[in-house]
Amino acid sequence: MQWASWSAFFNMGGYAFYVWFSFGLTALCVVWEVLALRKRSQQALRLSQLLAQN
Amino acid sequence: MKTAKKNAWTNAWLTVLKRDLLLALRRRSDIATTLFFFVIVSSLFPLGIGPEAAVLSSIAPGVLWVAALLAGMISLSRLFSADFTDGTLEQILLAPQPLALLVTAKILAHWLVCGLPVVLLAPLIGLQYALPNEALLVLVYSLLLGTPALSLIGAIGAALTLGVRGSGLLVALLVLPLYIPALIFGAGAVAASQHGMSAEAHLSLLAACSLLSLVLAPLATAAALRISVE
Amino acid sequence: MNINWFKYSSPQTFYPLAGKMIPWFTWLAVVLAMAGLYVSFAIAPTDFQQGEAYRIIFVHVPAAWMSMVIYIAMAGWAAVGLALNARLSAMMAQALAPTGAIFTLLALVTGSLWGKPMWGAWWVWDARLTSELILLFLYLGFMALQSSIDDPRRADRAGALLALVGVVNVPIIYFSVKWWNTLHQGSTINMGVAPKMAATMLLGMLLMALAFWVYTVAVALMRVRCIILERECSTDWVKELSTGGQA
Amino acid sequence: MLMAQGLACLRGDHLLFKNVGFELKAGGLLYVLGENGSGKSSLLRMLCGLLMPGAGAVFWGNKKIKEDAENYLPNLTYIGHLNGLKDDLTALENLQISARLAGNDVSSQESLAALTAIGIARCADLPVRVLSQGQKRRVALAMLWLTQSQLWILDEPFTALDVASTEVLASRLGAHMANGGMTIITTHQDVSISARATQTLRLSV
Repeated sequence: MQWASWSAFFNMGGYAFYVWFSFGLTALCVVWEVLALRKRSQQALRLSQLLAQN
Repeated sequence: MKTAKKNAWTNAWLTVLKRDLLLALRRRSDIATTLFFFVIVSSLFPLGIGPEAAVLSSIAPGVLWVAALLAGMISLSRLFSADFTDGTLEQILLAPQPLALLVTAKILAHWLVCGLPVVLLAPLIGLQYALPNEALLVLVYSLLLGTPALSLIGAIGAALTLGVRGSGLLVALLVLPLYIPALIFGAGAVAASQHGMSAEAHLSLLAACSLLSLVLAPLATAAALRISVE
Repeated sequence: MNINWFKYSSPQTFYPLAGKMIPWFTWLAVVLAMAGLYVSFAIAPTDFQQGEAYRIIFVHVPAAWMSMVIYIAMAGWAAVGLALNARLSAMMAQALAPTGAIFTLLALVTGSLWGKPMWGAWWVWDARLTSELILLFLYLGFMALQSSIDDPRRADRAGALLALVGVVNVPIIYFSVKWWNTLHQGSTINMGVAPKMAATMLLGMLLMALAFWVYTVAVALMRVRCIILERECSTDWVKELSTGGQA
Repeated sequence: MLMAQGLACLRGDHLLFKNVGFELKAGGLLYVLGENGSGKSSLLRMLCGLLMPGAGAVFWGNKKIKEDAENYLPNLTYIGHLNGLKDDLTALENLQISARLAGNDVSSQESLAALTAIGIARCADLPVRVLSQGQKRRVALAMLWLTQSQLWILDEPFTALDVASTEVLASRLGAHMANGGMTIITTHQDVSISARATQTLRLSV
């Protein structure tokens, strides 16, 4: 294991902001993309549902 | 039979070229607009940056090339759109000659009308930027070798955005990234001669860009026109 | 006789198939990402030059790889779509573009986050970052062109052609940027990965790249399902699907 | 011989027509009928090869026009609903350019004769910009007196024409068919055109 303690892990040798921001942003993009797609497919289904009823 | 075909191709090619030049002649203001745009854009930079000759001559290659590139680009949207709206584009598409060939005539006309005047005017603007004589000469060479590539690549963008809403801005978005190699080699050539180095490598790369686009761009433009006219 | 009609109906058969594949790819991506993160943070040693900041490469490099791979894949689907007039291929190309753009953006942002502590500047005109920036423009152009054409068939074909033109240009652009970079900056800045890289570092990067890859497949399948639904919203099978799902 | 098989036209996501087929032999005239928006113009553009069929194919002789454009296009004259004229050029210049593009190297006398035939010779040296709608249409149609191609595809040729020009055009079409030519035409007017064989095609989904 590389890290003496959890706080050392979170500190990232003083580069915490850069490292965690990079990984955080990536995670955020991934989550956002998946959620946005889920919403988009629901909207598409709702639209065709409306079309089916008319 | 073979020569007859070749003659027919040359005739059609010349017809398109002459037609576009004649149209440009009837609407001289269009040529003037491109030139004025080039002059104005390149005159704005000294006003924004300051009149120090050293600074100006160091930014001159980039500024003049970017200005030439933008001037060529704003005239692109006219390349096919007028023909598209009045239906003459359909005639060109239905001509028995290969479309890619006729497209080169249109692009050549566009270059003669919008590219060549800029090339000829560039040394005058270069004087405003305190460029030495040698660099002025290289500037003309680089524009002469590079602007055909700009017209050729630009034609693809113009054909793709034909009849699309907001096509003027869209053309910029599509075409400008593809202009980057020409910009780098063109401005690099002038900068190299300013620093007393040979510009030959840059110029030959620029010529290679133009040749490559001469081979590929008309084919892509023809395909794009067929897609857009549907 | 009319083979074309089969192609038109193929989105209908592909839709449920993609639905079945998505969970597999999603879980595979999660597992690979877990493994990749574990290797990158727990096993890979501290870099003696860059300290812990180098760990950014575990997202930066895979994102940069993916941005290029996706562009090539996009152009490949586009070429197939143009050559065979297959709608589904064009939809795949369209589905890949936003994910590619996101990875390009991530590569840019993480690159500049890595650059700041290393060179003290948020942005350096290094060859790789500049090329990524241009690649982002290419993605944006593709997406803008597709979204501004109303007729989906024309949008597919115009976008495909643009992707092909782009893919021919990418190597030329990359070469010219490299050339420009060596002329103007000498060799002071080289963003390449350190030559003496520990095997575990490479392993972490590969695992993360694989995770991104599988994630891309999953997301592209999700997006292609959305595109199918949107384009076919007035067909009977989609109507049936949407009302059947409710009941 | 022109033959169409199983043509279908998709515009956006809705189907304009499907399973359209016909066979047109030398001397034949084909009327394409249908309401506005039924895809008449699209069908004509498809027959020219400007529009890709959603399904089916068009054959000239026994080859698909898409694969044999080199032999098909010289035999085709298409006048669409747009006139294909440049506003800044004169009527004569426009006509000559159109003819040359189509592969006919015509002299200015021949072009002038064509303009005379459809009664618009006095506008020959005026820029098309100043002509009326009907005059522009006639300049475009003057092409039919210059072309030697066998197949004519005309989209609403009689629109904006006066009675006299309509008759002139109808007789020109009749002469073309008597010579073994073929014509495909859409029209709203009731014009009688003589042909060896007349067919009608009604477009509906």
